[in-house]
Amino acid sequence: MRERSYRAAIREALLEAMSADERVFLLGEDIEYAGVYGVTKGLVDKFGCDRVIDTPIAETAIVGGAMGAALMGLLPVVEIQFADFIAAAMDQLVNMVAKYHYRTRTPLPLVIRAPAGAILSTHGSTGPFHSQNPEAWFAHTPGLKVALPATPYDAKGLLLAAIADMNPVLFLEQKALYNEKGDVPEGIYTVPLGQARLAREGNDLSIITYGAMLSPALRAADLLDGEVDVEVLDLRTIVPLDKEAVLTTARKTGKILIVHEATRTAGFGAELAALIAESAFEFLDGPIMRLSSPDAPVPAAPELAGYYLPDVNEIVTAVRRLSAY
Amino acid sequence: MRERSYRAAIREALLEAMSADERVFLLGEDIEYAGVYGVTKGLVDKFGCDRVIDTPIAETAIVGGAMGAALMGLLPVVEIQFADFIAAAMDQLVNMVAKYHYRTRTPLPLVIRAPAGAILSTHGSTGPFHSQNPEAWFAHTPGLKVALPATPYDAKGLLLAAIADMNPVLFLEQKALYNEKGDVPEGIYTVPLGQARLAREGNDLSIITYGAMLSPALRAADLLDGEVDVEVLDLRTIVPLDKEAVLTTARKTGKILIVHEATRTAGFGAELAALIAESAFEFLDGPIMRLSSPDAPVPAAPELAGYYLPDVNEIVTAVRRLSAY
Amino acid sequence: MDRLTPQKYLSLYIDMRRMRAIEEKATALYYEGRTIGRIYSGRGQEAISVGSTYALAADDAVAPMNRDLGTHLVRGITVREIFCQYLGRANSSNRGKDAGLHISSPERGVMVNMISNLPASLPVAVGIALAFKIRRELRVALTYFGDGASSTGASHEGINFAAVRRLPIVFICENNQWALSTATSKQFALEHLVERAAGYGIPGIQVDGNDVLAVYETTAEAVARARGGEGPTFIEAVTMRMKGHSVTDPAQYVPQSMLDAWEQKDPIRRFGNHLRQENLLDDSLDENITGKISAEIDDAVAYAEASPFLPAEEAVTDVYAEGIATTYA
Amino acid sequence: MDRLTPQKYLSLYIDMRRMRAIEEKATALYYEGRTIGRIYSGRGQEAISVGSTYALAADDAVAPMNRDLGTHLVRGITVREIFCQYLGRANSSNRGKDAGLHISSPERGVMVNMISNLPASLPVAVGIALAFKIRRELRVALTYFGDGASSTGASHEGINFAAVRRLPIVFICENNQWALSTATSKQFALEHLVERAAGYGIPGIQVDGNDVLAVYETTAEAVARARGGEGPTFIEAVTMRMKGHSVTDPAQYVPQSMLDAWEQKDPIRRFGNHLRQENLLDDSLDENITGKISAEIDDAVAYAEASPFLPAEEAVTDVYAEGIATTYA
Ligand SMILES: Cc1ncc(C[n+]2csc(CCOP(=O)(O)OP(=O)(O)O)c2C)c(N)n1
Ligand SMILES: Cc1ncc(C[n+]2csc(CCOP(=O)(O)OP(=O)(O)O)c2C)c(N)n1
Ligand SMILES: [Mg+2]
Ligand SMILES: [Mg+2]
Repeated sequence: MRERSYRAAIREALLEAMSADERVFLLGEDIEYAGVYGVTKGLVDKFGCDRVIDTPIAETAIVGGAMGAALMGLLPVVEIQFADFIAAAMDQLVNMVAKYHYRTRTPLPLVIRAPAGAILSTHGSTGPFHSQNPEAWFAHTPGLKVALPATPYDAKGLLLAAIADMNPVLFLEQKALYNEKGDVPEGIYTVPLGQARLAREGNDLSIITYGAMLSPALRAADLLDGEVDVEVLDLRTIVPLDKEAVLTTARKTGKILIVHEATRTAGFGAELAALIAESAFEFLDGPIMRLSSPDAPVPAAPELAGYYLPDVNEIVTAVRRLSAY
Repeated sequence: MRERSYRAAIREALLEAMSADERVFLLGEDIEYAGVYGVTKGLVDKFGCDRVIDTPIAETAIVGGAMGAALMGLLPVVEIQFADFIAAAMDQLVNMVAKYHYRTRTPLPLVIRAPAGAILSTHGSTGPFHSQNPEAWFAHTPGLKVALPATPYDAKGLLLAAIADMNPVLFLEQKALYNEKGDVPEGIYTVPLGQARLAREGNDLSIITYGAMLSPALRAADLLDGEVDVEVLDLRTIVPLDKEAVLTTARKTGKILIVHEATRTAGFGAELAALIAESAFEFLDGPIMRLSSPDAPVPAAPELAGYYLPDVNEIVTAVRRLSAY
Repeated sequence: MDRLTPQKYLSLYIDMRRMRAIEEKATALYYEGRTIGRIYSGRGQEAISVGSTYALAADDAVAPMNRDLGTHLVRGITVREIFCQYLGRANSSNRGKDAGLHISSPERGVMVNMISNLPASLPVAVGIALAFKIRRELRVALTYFGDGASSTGASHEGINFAAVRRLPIVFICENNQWALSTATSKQFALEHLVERAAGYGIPGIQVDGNDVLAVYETTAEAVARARGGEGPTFIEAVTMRMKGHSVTDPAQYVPQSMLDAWEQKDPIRRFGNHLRQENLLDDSLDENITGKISAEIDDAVAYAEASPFLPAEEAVTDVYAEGIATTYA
Repeated sequence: MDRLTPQKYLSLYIDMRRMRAIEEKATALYYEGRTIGRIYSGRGQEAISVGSTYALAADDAVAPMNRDLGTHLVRGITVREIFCQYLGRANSSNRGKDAGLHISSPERGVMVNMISNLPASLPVAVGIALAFKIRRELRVALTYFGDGASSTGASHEGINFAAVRRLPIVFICENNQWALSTATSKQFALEHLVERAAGYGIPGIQVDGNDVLAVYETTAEAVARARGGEGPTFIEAVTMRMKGHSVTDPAQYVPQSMLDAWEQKDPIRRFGNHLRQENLLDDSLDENITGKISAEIDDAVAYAEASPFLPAEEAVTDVYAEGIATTYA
């Protein structure tokens, strides 16, 4: 067992990919220096500024530029400094990049990394503009894939799979997890996009989740041990979605709690609920429940943010409510 | 009964609002001339170029500029030439505009009009970049309201309500409906944002829809007359959502078919299904079904577009399938 | 930079003639309800795409816009391919999934398949130039955008990024006086849009966009500069949009006097006269050219009309690519 | 334009001193874990926000950025309000829902409550100027953006739109040499960013951003021009970010020699010396000022710490406004 942090796992994926294939290069703001979360630290020393390229503050040029390089056969890995700033590249991403293969059958292997989600510290949360979880916008944009790794192992394996994928992949790093440690094998391995992971087996009720909410979901399941036998499914990617795994757990337990950090209305949880309500209806033993952030921006002050963000206690309460149904 | 087209109803709302309140003004590309769909035709002659303002091609400046004017007490009505181009103003819209009241309690009365959806003609559809239905992105953006009028009457009344609203409202005109005619009273009236309309009463099955899909839904219901007694709910606005109306029809018929033109995955239909699966579960007599465009960009050629877009026949088939459940 | 030999003059002329004739035919087909999507005409602007694209080497890359049919012709896109695209057939660049002049052909260096959103190709072309620079290839990218598109954030971000990294790219702004109904006076507060170049720290050159030789030479100089490692150039090609924005736009907002004045500067007639003066063209050759072009177009239209549409079910295919980009081996 | 009377010099000096002292205190509180969010310091840049905001009339509008604490002080935002904001209290501008210097106060003309996304306030400030122009009010808008933010599409679209409509607005680009870790050489290919102004057809003026009188005078001229209907001005205020990007950034990428050189040009010491030469300041007055400021800060911190946080449940309130904007009556 080789322990690494989520951050280190991502850096290792970049480093190994760049070492193995010279077409891989990095593009983004302040990535020579290290990036705001230190993920790209040191890579410029190893690969030089032709492969670790600092850009002006210009998200549209970054995404468009990466696409152009991909068209010429390079394998760009973009860093958008915060997922909140992807909005500044929206047009390039959803109109130019996402629709390109459909229109032309020209593959666009291209990864966009961005730290998503809130961190809570003594200084409050990361606030309304450095905490957002925009994955549902992109799940609703045909042509993009969307990965949200929940563990260091998956962070490395999914990133290597994303770089090797022939499509644009939005890789939403969960910034709350950067310091989390876990088993990370050395060398290249991939975790296929579109394969959920049964993080915990159980018979009474299923929690379907992804990203930063996996760990509180597992803790909640542990706390409920003996009371409710909770199964926990970690989607790992929401596009492609492992529908089989979602429906299998739904059919097995008949009680579904969907948990994500993004806001509720029209969040990706809605898609999961809709899928189950359409394709596993006969197996349901209770309402499909969603637990998420409420429909508001992410507040900064600690108590507001604590109230706002879903946590272990709320998951436990929701499981109890649903299992009592 | 005073018949007007959907287009004329919208123009009338603008004209009457501008006449009644001199703070109302228009901002957008080519709106002096008429706008691509002719909605603002003639308004510059009546109100002058200080109130019908042509802009450079700069969606971010348009949305940001409208916000600044709203802060100074004006009531801007923006036209984005096609809903597809809202992506170019995404950052201003979702980060600056949508979150402003939450952060400051300063109201931002501001309307963004944009033609959405596809038109099919002998020349095929309006294609991948002039046909999109992005409402789900904005339903997932707390702070925005989203209206999608399905009739000339609602087009005028909802627009007048949107202009009078204290919040940013995205007003997605259904371009397939511009030439549709219907009853439109003279003078100012408002259709409240957040009130669905029961477009057809029925007992066997509910179609929940909005925008351009209302009319095929009603036609399908008529075709099925005597076979399945279909209720049709027109949401009119998806934010605020008339949850009561959605749950009432769900509880009444127990069989739900959700229809929208936007693509399926993580579309607003998912939210409706999730809401019902959570809050009307006990009343369901069958799976919640969704009918929508498939997860692909909007193709241009006629046969491709015909296959792609949901239509009356597909609605009929879906109703039959669900009612047989 | 290579100067064009007079022998090549004729091919410039022919490509401009082809461009105009193809667009006229496409417009006619539109009115017959036979095209997919609208036609956006580059009438009056033929010298720009034709002249500039001639300045590229075989392995350079170009990202044309919808009034740049000449670019496609110069790069060897066939008239058959063009009508298959206008008619939305299965064998066209977009296979009917998209319409208009959204054509690309990587093997012939038409690298970016444009989209409607303005000017989305521009940052992509910058990325192509970035790839050339990263790989130290002596190749150049060329892209076009309109006077209207110059107001967008995307154009700013792309040009500035290219300037900062001294990328081998040429930006041609086709200032055709109009962006849909919007006159340039409502688009920028400059006498000449080329003044913007200095704001990026790159050379800016204004060229008469109706003079094909001038466009060629200006572009060739910029291409040479890019290839020589001296970075981007911003060219303003001044011209006039002689038709409506699209085939459905009667463009009543354009003063007739303006059209009349520009009609005098028609790039094709003008270059034709020049060729006649140089004894490279006479009536019989011109008629011969007309005949060849019209035969080529007739053939292409017939070919396109005989070509099938994509089966309806393919509306939902190809959203994602298959295969892997690297085995990390 | 009004020239500043020497009597007013002292208040410029005091506001710069207050800005620096407040930021130092806020930084200390950050390290004690008592602030919400990070602190972004404008150390070394005090002359810009203080000097420029002095050039505004009472009913002008300003949209400051996060290193423009001086703007808030000049417009009368109290030190108590500022610490309530830094400490995220219920009685602050964002009531704890947002952090940092995201302060607005419409009644005192701080019209835009900035967000982190760069430079989102700029197009909004342009809209404010548009409202002034529509209503024919002789009011002016002023906004700031960074050397880094100049690369964004949003800055381009906003400045160009203002230029086209000759709106009464002043854009001050605070060129502090860095955008996070990115030096200006990676941000633009210009010797001086002010050269960009010509690309918009508006006057561009470079000013020594560490000279508060020069900043004041340059801004006052631009404000007068705007009020006189002559449209926007682009001012590049050259300065240096003397701290890390935020309190968590050790900024090891900044050469020490650069910091040393700029330390010599410290705007406060420099203006203090000037005041001493003019006999407007001496040691005892200076100490007196120091004492007053530190008392003001102590009071403000105590006040802020005694102020409650918003109740947790309010995390979800105020997403939408109530009421109606017009009855069409
Ligand atoms: C981002 C964006 N906004 C608006 C439009 C709608 N639109 C299409 S073409 C056009 C005018 C373009 O003018 P210009 O760039 O000068 O090109 P021209 O048509 O003159 O060749 C507009 C506004 C668009 N395509 N993309
Ligand atoms: C659209 C956007 N992209 C990236 C960022 C991240 N970011 C925050 S501040 C900053 C540097 C800003 O530099 P500059 O504009 O020069 O302002 P300064 O910090 O020097 O005052 C960056 C890249 C952001 N806030 N917004
Ligand atoms: Mg034009
Ligand atoms: Mg800076």
